Amino acid sequence: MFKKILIANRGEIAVRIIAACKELGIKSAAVYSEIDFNSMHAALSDEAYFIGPPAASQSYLNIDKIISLAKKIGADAIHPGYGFLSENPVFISEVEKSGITFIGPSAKSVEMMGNKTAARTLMNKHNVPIVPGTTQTIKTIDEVKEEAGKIGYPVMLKAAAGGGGKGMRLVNNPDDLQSAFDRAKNEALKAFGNPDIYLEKFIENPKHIEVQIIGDKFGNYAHIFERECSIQRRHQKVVEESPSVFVDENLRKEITQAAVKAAKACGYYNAGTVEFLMDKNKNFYFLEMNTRLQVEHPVTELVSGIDLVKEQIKIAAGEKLSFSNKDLTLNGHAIECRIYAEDIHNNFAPSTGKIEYHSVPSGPGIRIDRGIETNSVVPVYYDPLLAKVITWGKTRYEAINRMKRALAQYQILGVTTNTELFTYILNSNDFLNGTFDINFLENVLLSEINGLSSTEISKQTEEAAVILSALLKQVEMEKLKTGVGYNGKNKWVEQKYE
Amino acid sequence: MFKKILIANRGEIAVRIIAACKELGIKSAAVYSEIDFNSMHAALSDEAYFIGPPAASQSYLNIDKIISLAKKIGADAIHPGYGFLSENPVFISEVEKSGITFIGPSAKSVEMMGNKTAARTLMNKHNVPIVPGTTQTIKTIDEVKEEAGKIGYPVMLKAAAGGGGKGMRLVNNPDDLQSAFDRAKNEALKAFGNPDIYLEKFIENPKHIEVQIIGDKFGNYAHIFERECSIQRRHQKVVEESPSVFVDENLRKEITQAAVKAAKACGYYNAGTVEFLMDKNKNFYFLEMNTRLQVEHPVTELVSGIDLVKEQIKIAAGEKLSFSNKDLTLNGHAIECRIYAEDIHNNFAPSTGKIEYHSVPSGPGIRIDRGIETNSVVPVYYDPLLAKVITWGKTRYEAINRMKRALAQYQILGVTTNTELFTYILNSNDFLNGTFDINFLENVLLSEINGLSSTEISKQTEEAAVILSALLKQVEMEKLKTGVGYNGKNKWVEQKYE
Amino acid sequence: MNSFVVSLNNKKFNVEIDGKGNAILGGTAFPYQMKIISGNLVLLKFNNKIYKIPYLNKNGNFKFLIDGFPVNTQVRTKLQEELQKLIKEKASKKKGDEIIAPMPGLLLKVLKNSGDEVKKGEAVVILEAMKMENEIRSPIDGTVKKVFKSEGASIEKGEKILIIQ
Amino acid sequence: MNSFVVSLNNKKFNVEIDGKGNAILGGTAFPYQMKIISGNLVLLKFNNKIYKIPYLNKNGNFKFLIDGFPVNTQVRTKLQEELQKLIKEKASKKKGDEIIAPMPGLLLKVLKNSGDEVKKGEAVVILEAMKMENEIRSPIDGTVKKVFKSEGASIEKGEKILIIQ
Repeated sequence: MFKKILIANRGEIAVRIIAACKELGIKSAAVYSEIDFNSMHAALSDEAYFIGPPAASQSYLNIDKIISLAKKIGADAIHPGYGFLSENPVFISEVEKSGITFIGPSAKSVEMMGNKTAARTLMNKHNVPIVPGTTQTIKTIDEVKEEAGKIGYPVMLKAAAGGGGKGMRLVNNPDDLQSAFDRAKNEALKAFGNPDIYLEKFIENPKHIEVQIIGDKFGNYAHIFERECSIQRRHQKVVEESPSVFVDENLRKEITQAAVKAAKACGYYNAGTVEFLMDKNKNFYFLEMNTRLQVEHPVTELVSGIDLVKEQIKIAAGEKLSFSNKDLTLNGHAIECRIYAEDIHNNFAPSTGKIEYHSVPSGPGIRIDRGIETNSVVPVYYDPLLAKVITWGKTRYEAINRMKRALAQYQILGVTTNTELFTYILNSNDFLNGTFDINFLENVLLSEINGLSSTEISKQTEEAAVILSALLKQVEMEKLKTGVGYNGKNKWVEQKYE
Repeated sequence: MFKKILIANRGEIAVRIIAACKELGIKSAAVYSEIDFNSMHAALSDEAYFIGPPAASQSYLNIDKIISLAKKIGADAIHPGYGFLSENPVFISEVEKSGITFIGPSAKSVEMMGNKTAARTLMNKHNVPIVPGTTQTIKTIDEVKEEAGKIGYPVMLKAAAGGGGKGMRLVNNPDDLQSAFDRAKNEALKAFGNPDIYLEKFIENPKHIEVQIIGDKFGNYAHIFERECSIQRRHQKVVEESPSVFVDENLRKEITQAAVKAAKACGYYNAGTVEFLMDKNKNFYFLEMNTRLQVEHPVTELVSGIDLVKEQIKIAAGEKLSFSNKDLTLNGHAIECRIYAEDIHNNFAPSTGKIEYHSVPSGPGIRIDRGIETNSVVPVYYDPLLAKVITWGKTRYEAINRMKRALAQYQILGVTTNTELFTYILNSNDFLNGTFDINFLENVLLSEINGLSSTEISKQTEEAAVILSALLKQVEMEKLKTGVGYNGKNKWVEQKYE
Repeated sequence: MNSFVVSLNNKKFNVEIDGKGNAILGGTAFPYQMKIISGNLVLLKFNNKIYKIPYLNKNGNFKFLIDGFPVNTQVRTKLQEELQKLIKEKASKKKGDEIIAPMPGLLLKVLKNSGDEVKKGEAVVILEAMKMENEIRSPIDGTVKKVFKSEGASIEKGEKILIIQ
Repeated sequence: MNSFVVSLNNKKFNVEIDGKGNAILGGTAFPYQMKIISGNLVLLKFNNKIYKIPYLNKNGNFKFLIDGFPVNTQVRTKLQEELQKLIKEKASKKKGDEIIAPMPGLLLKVLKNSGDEVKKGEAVVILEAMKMENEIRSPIDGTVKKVFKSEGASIEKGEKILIIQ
């Protein structure tokens, strides 16, 4: 087993990986940028090393610095977390060249899944269903017309090197094809330096269903059930759960087997996720594979009992997968809400600053994965994910009720968070019935919420806030007058209770 | 279902019950004594009512006040938690007479289990094994001699009205019988106002194994596996776990069936616990029944997925038990450590004061049930239980490793806690091997620890503490000199990191 | 008896504190109890409920968290409120609106340049922060008078980016 | 260069702060970085580890929590340490020991009365607090000189209960 793991990440996922190291008795070494001197991950790890200025390009993304540090401190493995360098084949190759183990897949697996058309070709060859369309890039407008005619409108033009919605165009009829093709190519060139475009049938209002898979270096594979991740905004997941209410036992068998096929096709080891789109008739299509740990891995951990991060580490160290699918049972239901530093009433503008007060919910069925605490600083340089609230219940209904309780008790003061958004989601009929798709949050719920300029509050809450404002103002005035501070024997401060 | 539940308790268990109410959509009403105005349970409940001065006899134990308040505020049920009024048959009768539902068993069940000899007789009649001995009180020394001779030495003399080790004497041979009998009777009279004594065979170094049972008002019963609670100090449990490594599948079947028989024998409904002593040959003997929710109920919740408090409430409201034993599987392993405000280096003296800093551990497999947060006050008037750290693992080994991680990250500053004790327990061979019994903590481990006048710390920790002390002293001196506070631009405070 | 005017979600409330443990709001006297626990935590008992409320106070602008939700208020004494009205009347005669950076970030794009006409709600610049592109929109119809920053500039929170008249 | 004497678990350490980012302990210069985060939280980087340490400071008596464990120290400047030695020498000439309540509680039992002889470690009173009976023991061999409190009395932390000589 490894003696020391360098964690090339920050925030909640670095904290999560440190936990796994501690439980395995492995020394953890954190890296931190200048702004992260006061951060949870740096303080929780056994060792902490300064890595550079706040900008990620000069710190958490600096391949040379990270690898030479790992060598210097005698780390025998590097865990990349998610984001940053986690899916960078150059980084992976460099790590392995330096004699350090990368806790993740081979660079080759990552590359095989990185190019969209190549991945589609690979999946097609291995009988993993893909969205109908081309598996090659299409060069001329005539080709596009012919293929679109075969597939049937509406169709999607997509960038081969794509991601994040760039170089993507929906075309409803042949007349719009030429201009859409030109614009998509142009956008793809600008965004990715590569104008290649391919064609897919447009799947109307699909769900985003993904499967957690895991493989070791001996060719053993298992799936750990599916996750429902359709609650998204701008391709960013907001709420995830496992299992999906939309997936029954037979469909689960099919989709998880397809996912394992996908993993095998690219010779995958490590934990990974195969993402699918699922239409209303429960046809599912390969979307892409995430060749790393996912943000939403805790919901899978809660329903399976598997510690995915510890498994990742053991697999990287050359151990065999500690379980197979016949050992696993799907136990209850888990939901995750991602707490972002953003203002839902101000076009989701990110919020930065100091966490002045932080109090986490406790009690049955609640797990908090977090990178913040009181006095933490939320800087402008990185991802706005502050914490994840994950609840477990014997039923979905119980998990939802626990989530509502947890969110109402989670107090974060100092930056604006999106916590309020979840109460709208968790109380919506579409969410409760499981009838939501990937367009629900943006097209349905957010347009309703935009009618609210600010949080809707009850009359009693309003009254409490109004009265408290006046009382605190009065204390402030009193203090100015008398010079007595909050801890003094001021009559407003030390007022007797009952 | 109930509309409003009055919670006649405080601290972590009141907070736990509020959570259940919130998840069921029932209004919760807390009561608080003068010293508990600033308390978690009062602030988390939907309503909070002042109940009297700090002394429990005038607040949380005041039957008349509590019942008349419940009537006044329209509460249709009262949850007693554990301790305080939870096993007081007079209170239960009064509650039910007033037309309010008591969330617990009938007064009659509580009474049947309250008297030790009566309970022994009842168990014996229903084929639940009891410790060999008399089921009647013994009046004369001749009787005692005869019975002791039959049972075989060593024997225990015990108070029929007893509990807490009072009126209890171990006798190793006939010569000591007379004086032991006299002293035991005398002590029993003083402690309980009742000199009645009975006789039991002394079980050497037993384990304390208990079974969680639950019954509804329709005569349906289930057990929810066993708990291992042998880590005790002065009859107070310190660490609990489920399942017990000492109990195999067959023994589990036997002991849980005995527990269900015990519950049936007293016509029990509600969640309850049947406690057994188990000798090294795995013979088990009825010890007593706790006719209420236990402190250690979370370990059972974690391995079964059952929310015991919600079940209690539903059963009290007349619902049928939501599951039967064939629906339950024992999932993984759970351990609980009780965080008490006490000083293990000073004869376990209780510690009181203000919590100046409080930071809970987060991440996979950790549950915290707590009654404290930053700025909480730990008063002298009540039980010193501050919080419970409960961890789950797929294996006992994983649960233990998570507990170690959790405890190292749980920061409570302002009162002295027993947190350190757990690291000695969790690292001891007897604990790891499961070979401990109820005498392990007091007779073995504590005598080792008493050799330590204070916490054992590593050289690096020592150096850090020493250097930090000097640095903070220097800041203090600087501050005195310049009048610049912690937030000023003092060079020591704002010193640049790297 | 002290009188205050509290603004919350564009509504105004008159509150009087009678010095005897009552707050008078909308003609009703509400008994209350308050205890300040620390610099940013306060207990308020009101309507048989104890609220434990984290808060920030910046010159009478309060940010509260109640049951997990943010509630923002502004308080003035009666006198301050009158004064504010006068100031507002004067200010409304002045023209023009400044676009202030609502967060620190990188000025990715300047969409409207000096002399361009803009409609209310139209995006004028894009600011990158936390890996996200954020459109900053015009609060009024008007013409861009001056742009203070150029594309690629690092901007602090609160810095002036441009003026629209 | 400032010099301090730190006591920890009955051991004494000489520490010098050189004003250039080093703490000199046992002849070794340790580079450190420190940042005070709030009134009771401090960051110390030392030996490639960042310690986030909650602490209380009462006149140079520190209570730290390090990795979940309490560590208590006492710091004096070199000068204060010299002074302390002088005071101690004087004090050691004085006789007798006071029994001070280590916690608030109810005085349940007075086991030794005025004139009684006690051995070191022998229980002298029982104090009830938090539902527990706590024996308070004599720190010395001696005779009880005076008992200040009677059974049943409520006692505050730090109050004198009796004197043994």
